[in-house]
Amino acid sequence: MGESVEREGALDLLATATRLAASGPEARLVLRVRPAGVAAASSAFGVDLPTMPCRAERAGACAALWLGPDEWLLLAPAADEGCVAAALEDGLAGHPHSLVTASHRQTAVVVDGARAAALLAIGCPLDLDLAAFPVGMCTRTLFAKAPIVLWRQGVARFRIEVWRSFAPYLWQVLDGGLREGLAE
Amino acid sequence: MLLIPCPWCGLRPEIEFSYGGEANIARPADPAALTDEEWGAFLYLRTNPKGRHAERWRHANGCGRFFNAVRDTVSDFFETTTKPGELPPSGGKS
Amino acid sequence: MSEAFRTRDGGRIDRTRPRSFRFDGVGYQGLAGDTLASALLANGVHLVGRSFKYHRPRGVVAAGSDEPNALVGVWRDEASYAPNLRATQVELYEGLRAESQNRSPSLRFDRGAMAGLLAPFLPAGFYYKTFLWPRRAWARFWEPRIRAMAGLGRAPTLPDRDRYAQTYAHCDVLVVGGGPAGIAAALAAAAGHARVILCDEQAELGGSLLAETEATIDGMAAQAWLAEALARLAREPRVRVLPRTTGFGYFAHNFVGLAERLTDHLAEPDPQAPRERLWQVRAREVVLATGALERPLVFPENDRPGIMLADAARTYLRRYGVKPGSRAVVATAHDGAYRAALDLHRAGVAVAAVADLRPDPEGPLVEAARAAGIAIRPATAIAGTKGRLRVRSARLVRIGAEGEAGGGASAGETVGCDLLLMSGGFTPSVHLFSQSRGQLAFDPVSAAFLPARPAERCRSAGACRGTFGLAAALIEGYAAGEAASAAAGRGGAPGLGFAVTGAIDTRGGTLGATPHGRDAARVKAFVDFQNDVTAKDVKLAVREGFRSIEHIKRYTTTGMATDQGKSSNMNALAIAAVALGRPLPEVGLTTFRMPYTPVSFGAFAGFARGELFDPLRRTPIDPWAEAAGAVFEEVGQWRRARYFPREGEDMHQAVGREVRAVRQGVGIFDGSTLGKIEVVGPDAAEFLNRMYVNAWSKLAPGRCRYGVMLREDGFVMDDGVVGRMAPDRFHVTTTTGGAARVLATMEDYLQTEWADLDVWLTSTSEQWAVIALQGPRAREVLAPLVAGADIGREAFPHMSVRACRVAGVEARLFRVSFSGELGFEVNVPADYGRAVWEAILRAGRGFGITPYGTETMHVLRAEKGYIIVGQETDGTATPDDVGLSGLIGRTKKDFVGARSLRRAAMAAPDRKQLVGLLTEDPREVLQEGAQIVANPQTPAPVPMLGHVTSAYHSPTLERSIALAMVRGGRARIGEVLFVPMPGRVVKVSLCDPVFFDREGVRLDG
Amino acid sequence: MQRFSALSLFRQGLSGHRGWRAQWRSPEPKAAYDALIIGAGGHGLGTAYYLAREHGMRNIAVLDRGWLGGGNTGRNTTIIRSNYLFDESAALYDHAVKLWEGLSQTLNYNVMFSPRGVLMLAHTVHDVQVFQRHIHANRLNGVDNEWLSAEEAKAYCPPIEIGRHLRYPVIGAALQRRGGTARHDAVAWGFARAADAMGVDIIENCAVTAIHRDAAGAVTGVETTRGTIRAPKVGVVAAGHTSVVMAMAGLRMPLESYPLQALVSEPVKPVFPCVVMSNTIHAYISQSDKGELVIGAGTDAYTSYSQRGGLHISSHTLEAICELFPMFRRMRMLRNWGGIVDVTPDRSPIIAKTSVPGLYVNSGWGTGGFKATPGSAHVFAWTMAKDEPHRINAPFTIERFRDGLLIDEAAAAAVAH
Ligand SMILES: Cc1cc2nc3c(=O)[nH]c(=O)nc-3n(C[C@H](O)[C@H](O)[C@H](O)COP(=O)(O)OP(=O)(O)OC[C@H]3O[C@@H](n4cnc5c(N)ncnc54)[C@H](O)[C@@H]3O)c2cc1C
Ligand SMILES: NC(=O)c1ccc[n+]([C@@H]2O[C@H](COP(=O)([O-])OP(=O)(O)OC[C@H]3O[C@@H](n4cnc5c(N)ncnc54)[C@H](O)[C@@H]3O)[C@@H](O)[C@H]2O)c1
Ligand SMILES: Cc1cc2nc3c(=O)[nH]c(=O)nc-3n(C[C@H](O)[C@H](O)[C@H](O)COP(=O)(O)O)c2cc1C
Ligand SMILES: [Zn+2]
Repeated sequence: MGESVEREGALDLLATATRLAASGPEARLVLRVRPAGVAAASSAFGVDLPTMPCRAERAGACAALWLGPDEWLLLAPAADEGCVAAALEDGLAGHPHSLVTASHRQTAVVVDGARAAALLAIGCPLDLDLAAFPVGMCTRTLFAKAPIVLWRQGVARFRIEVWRSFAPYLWQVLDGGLREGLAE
Repeated sequence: MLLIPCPWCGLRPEIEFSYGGEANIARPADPAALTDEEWGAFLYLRTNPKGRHAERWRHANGCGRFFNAVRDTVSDFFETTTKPGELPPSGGKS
Repeated sequence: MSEAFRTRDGGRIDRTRPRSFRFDGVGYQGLAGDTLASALLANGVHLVGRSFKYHRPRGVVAAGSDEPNALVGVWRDEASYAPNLRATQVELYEGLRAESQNRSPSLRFDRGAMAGLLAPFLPAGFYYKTFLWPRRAWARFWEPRIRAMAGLGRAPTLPDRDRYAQTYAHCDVLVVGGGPAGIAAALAAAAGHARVILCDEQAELGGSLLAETEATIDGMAAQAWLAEALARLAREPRVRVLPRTTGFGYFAHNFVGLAERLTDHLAEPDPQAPRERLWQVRAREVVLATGALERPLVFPENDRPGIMLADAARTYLRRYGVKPGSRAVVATAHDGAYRAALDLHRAGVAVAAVADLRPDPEGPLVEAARAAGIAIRPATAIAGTKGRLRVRSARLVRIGAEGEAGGGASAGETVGCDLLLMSGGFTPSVHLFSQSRGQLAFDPVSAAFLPARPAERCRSAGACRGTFGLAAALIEGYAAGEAASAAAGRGGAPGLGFAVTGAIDTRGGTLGATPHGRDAARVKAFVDFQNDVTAKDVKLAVREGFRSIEHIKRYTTTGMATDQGKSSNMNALAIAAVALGRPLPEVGLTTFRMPYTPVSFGAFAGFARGELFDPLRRTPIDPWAEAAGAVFEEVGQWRRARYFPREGEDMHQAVGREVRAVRQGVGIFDGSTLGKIEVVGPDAAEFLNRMYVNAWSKLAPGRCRYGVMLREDGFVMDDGVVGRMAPDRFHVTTTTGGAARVLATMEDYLQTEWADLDVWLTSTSEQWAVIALQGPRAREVLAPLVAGADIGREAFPHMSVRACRVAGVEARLFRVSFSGELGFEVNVPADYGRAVWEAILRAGRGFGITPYGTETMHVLRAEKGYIIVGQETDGTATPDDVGLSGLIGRTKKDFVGARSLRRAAMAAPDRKQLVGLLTEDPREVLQEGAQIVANPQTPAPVPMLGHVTSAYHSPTLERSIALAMVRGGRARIGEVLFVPMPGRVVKVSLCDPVFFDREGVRLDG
Repeated sequence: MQRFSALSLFRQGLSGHRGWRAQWRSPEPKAAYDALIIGAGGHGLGTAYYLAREHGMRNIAVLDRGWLGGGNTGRNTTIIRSNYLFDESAALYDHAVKLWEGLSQTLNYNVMFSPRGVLMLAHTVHDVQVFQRHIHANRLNGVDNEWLSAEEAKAYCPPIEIGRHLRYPVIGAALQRRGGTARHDAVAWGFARAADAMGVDIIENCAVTAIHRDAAGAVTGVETTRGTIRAPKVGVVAAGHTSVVMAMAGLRMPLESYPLQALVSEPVKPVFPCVVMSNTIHAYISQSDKGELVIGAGTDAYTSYSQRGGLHISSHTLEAICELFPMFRRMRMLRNWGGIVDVTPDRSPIIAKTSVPGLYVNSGWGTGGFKATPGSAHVFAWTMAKDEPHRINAPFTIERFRDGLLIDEAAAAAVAH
């Protein structure tokens, strides 16, 4: 009993390519709460939960992504999963809510580089122009046939959250797009 | 691919949405009180109009919310979209 | 071969870069910058193809994508064979190989031309009138022959290796068409700092400017202006210019499809580079600047090689430096042809005559032609032409005051020529505008349909709007670009004027068949060249009662060829209008549809091929299964291990071994694909009460229950175990295939019917890896790995759930069974799935732990009579039908589907019900899907009582078993029925669907 | 009626085809008829034909808002088969196939019925179970349908790629040899001409705008863009527009109208010997006599009368086509179009009397009614003439939805092309 087992991510088996990177393990929590609980959740989590649609807030190593009017994806360092969850449950004690751990449900791919938006455009139907999709914007959307959460972290840096079983597909499409771009 | 105004997220491409059929068909509060005829109508009868259509969409690959819209089924242009609870211009229940 | 018809200088070809190529096996030389068509013409080759129906010899007619005749097959190797390409669009590269089509054995001697001899008996729609007898002759004899005659090129026979790319794009202003109007529009929008995409289907942008050698714009030669304008656009970071890119489809809400050709023009493309790219553009505003297409004239024998559009001839001369002949006759009703005549004349081509349909042509170009000594014949039409494989002469006849041509076969003057140019005027290219559902209006002055009321946010400019003058097109284009930019919320730069000199406005045009004075029933005056539709075919259709232009199109097939009637539709319409005796605008156009020109299937498919056709979803344990040699099956997008054969085992043997292992020892199974939904909130139980047939309120935390969910119409939709983790938290499982559907349905009810409930749904399907451990020794294997919970028989009975640690990892441990044995399902966070799996395997080594797959899982559950939704049920089964009415919460008033179950038909005694079947011969495994009847002797249609839903060899019972849905089945248990198979009948007896351990004692093990 | 034959074609050829007469008249509507049919698609025209021929009702008219055959009859992928699962459907569609087999001769119009075989591909274990169930049920119903291994399927249709490397490999197929295609336009025209010859008035450009009823609620006639027309019986056969027309009689229908697209490639020499359908990956393809590959796409997600659909729908279809037939990637789309299909909750049609006396409806054919044209018309004519359903269409009522007696081919087989 108590033998220790290793954690491995959905993308561990894939080779890395330039400008595509699989991000390491992270804590992910899906929080559902009505507007009355937002303030309490914000202070419990230490990040102001954005109430403006499709925006992400960051504080330190944590981030809160608006996914819906009563739905946030909370990101935190992997090691903090338990204490973050506990703090939120405490802080939200008076408010009906749902907090569900999804750390392993999805994984993240970071697309970084001058042509990041152009690369994403091969599968993402949204306008990724900086004016239409500014830094700090995040949303659920589709990448080709994979549902994703897309978050612009910098002018040329996007983070994609994707359910783990779709990750190889996403990766292959992006990788193919990269290679095509180089061949042209 | 239509461009659909989500009341929360703004104009977004159709493939992010799932269609929810005719709007304003509320599930009866007490189905047991309905005759077979009435229940059958609730389940299956649809207006299916040519022209203005009050309908439901869900921004399934976006904010995940259902909302109501009025669309012209001939031109496919949207007239309005409303959050649930907001009174749609057609005046019906949302 | 030498390029005998190449001019000494001029044109945009590169005379320093010769290109050799082969057409029908013969080697030729052309130049970089040529199209296949211009290179062939430079070599004096006019005969390039055969028509669709009569296999008539045909030559190049046009210079662009409107070409109806010069269709060729092009290939580098067989895998890259592409049929039906327009030679006018095929860019020449070193070593290009092309062949003509629809001919056998050769282009010059085509057996198919026999059809031409029979032509009098093959009018429009002849096939509807004959081949009726004998009855089977059509499909057996005639149809194959007609098919062999029809078709154009041949399809490729090997898989295409090329890649196809796709991208979405967004812009403020999309400009389709890069002629003067489109370029001006792009300049204006760029000046307003709009995001602009400008595309043109040709290799070079410029449109009509590419053949413009006289005009100046803002003091620069037109082509110099063009170069500068393009350079300016290239410097703009917010402007993207796409050559070789066709705007092919205009969809709702300003969504426009563009097809970009990337490598077809290269001699040695990089195999990694995509061949084509599909652009899906969402534009705030669209400017259409698609120009106009010249119309042929419809005169007798107007289809011989060497007969071409006047402006095309001019394009060949000016742009490609090719003289399309040595002695020309020009037939026209439009001033533009004079420009062509003059150009040819200056280039040394003899212009024998200009036959103008108009009684008194006038204007600067006419004067210039006259001054150049070109013979102009006003009020003159072409009554016929001669020449087998190339036009040899044309017969010119005068037209009388009534518009009728001088009669009699011998009347008129025969003029020898090897080139006949024709111009019936220009048809604005309103294809995309009309696709967008914009309304057209007929303009009697220009005798054209012009854009009238747009349906989308779009503007037309230039020749496509009937604005033909260069200066006017530039100004209009600029204004459109500016307005579009402003409408898109960008700046509108102040309007530019364009100073244009040397561009002469042209006028004129005619529609329909021209007079010829011959017996109309005997001459072939082609309207649609490719489909061999003649003026008399159109008239015949009208005579036969086809009054709608849509009927006429379909009966004659006019406009249905690969050029979609670009050059023919207006003429066909005019002929039909005359025959119908109705005004032309009233008869109207047929519907414009995408694509503007044909687009490769590959471009639509893009990267979605092979593995990327659809995401292949694998579980965290999948790599282990693969390494262990599992055989997989597809379940939705997932792949699941079906069984794990050992050396030399087939499925039957492997499954037998796996089943026995579970029944006698312990088996391990990857259940990770199961759908999981975390239902959380104070109203969670209430919500589930409404969604499921079961009652949940009394389910204690730490316990779980098998739930069934119906559609509102009362039929089973999904099932799965639901565990209560806490008073306000449920762990719901669904079938693998039903996961998304169940969650969507729950969201629908929750958000739109019961929005007041405090409960939320979160998909956790992929959060948890699920490892099922089943068999009498399961507890012994698992117990040492578990921390934080007592999983003993009493402390953790069947249908319990606990949060604990397994192999050091936080877990949700279920005590459930889908095998009928003592069973556990270990849910661990997915990243640990494989490690925990391997830890359990290690722990189980001493117990003979055996991995098993879905096939074994199916056998195990069938032995126990457990249903699979989608196999026992097919969307028409109620809970009672599958023996699950006991699950329905007795005290519940309502749940989704409850009301539907109360309808009389849902309780009818002869509904199909779940039963077990045993064959007489225990070795006989029934076929799933086989039907069950009472009397196999009845002739068809045999009344069927039901069907076999599942059938397996049961290793446990050492005999075959089956589940079936049978009418009134429960009441028939014990009866003998029959399963008729091809050529034999299998006797079966009906039994209880639970074959093994009916009392369920093993579950409590 | 002027007979069509090789001989008449030859004779006319000698005289420059001057002697052909109109295939149908263009009559002015009369004030009253014994029966009216709304919708001159194949089903409506066929209904008129059988009413005249089998029930002696000749004082009847078919009204259409546009040109006859311009609805879904003129825009479908022409797949004909009868290997449906449920007894009710098999009986209906096979009735039609039997009529197709002699239709050219019956109508004296070559509708080019071509039993080239319809191959339905199985890609998953579940597909195999479903297809086997169909095959067994069909056999007992006297409907041909046989199982082929993947290799046999490839031998029957060589362009199919069956390799294991496919994302969804072909693991077998069901083949109905009597299935095939027919020329869509010819079906409408052939019925129109034959009905016209028996005196049926076919009135084009005549949209029905209202349905008149008497005090007792019974139908008395219709209002049209060309005036009032009286009739004691009205049959609505308006496909995508059925809800709109039925609303004129105050009835709501269990129907929704969706855009359905199809497309053709440029014509090529014969390469494709049969019809291939794959419900799992959504590909439907055959080759027409003129050489185009005729390809059926999917419906859009939303209801619409726009007669066009989204680009992503055709792309999705062509992905599937390229996956199964990778040598067709270089083939090109020549034309794409849309129709409006009326879809019932169970994907089976409604051929029935209604609650309004004198009003009959034939609708809900959705994505798959072309194949049923002669059979549907035949039993609907019976229903209208006798005011009671024919044995074959008796189960296809509107009331089945109220009662839950669905004929759910969709649930049983995914789609119903
Ligand atoms: C793209 C596509 C592919 C298809 N593929 C197949 C296939 O492969 N196999 C198959 O079996 N089926 C197929 N179908 C379905 C098939 O086309 C239809 O089920 C069938 O043609 C319906 O015939 P119909 O005569 O009922 O309707 P239609 O041919 O649509 O006729 C209805 C007529 O009613 C008229 N009408 C409507 N409203 C009024 C009014 N108010 N007043 C007067 N007239 C009116 C319309 O103008 C129309 O002409 C397909 C359909 C589409 C759109
Ligand atoms: N009556 C006449 O004399 C006459 C007729 C036609 C053109 N013109 C000349 O044409 C000019 C008008 O300029 P314009 O810009 O309107 O037309 P244009 O013909 O110069 O340019 C149109 C351009 O659009 C492109 N195009 C068309 N459809 C397309 C599509 N679907 N996708 C991508 N590209 C497409 C063509 O390749 C072409 O380059 C004037 O200079 C005028 O002199 C005159
Ligand atoms: C089986 C079939 C084959 C067709 N073949 C062609 C064709 O070869 N060329 C063509 O232009 N259109 C073809 N069409 C499409 C019609 O031109 C037209 O698009 C269709 O009837 C719908 O009408 P609409 O586009 O006018 O709305 C075909 C249609 C069908 C149903
Ligand atoms: Zn949204």
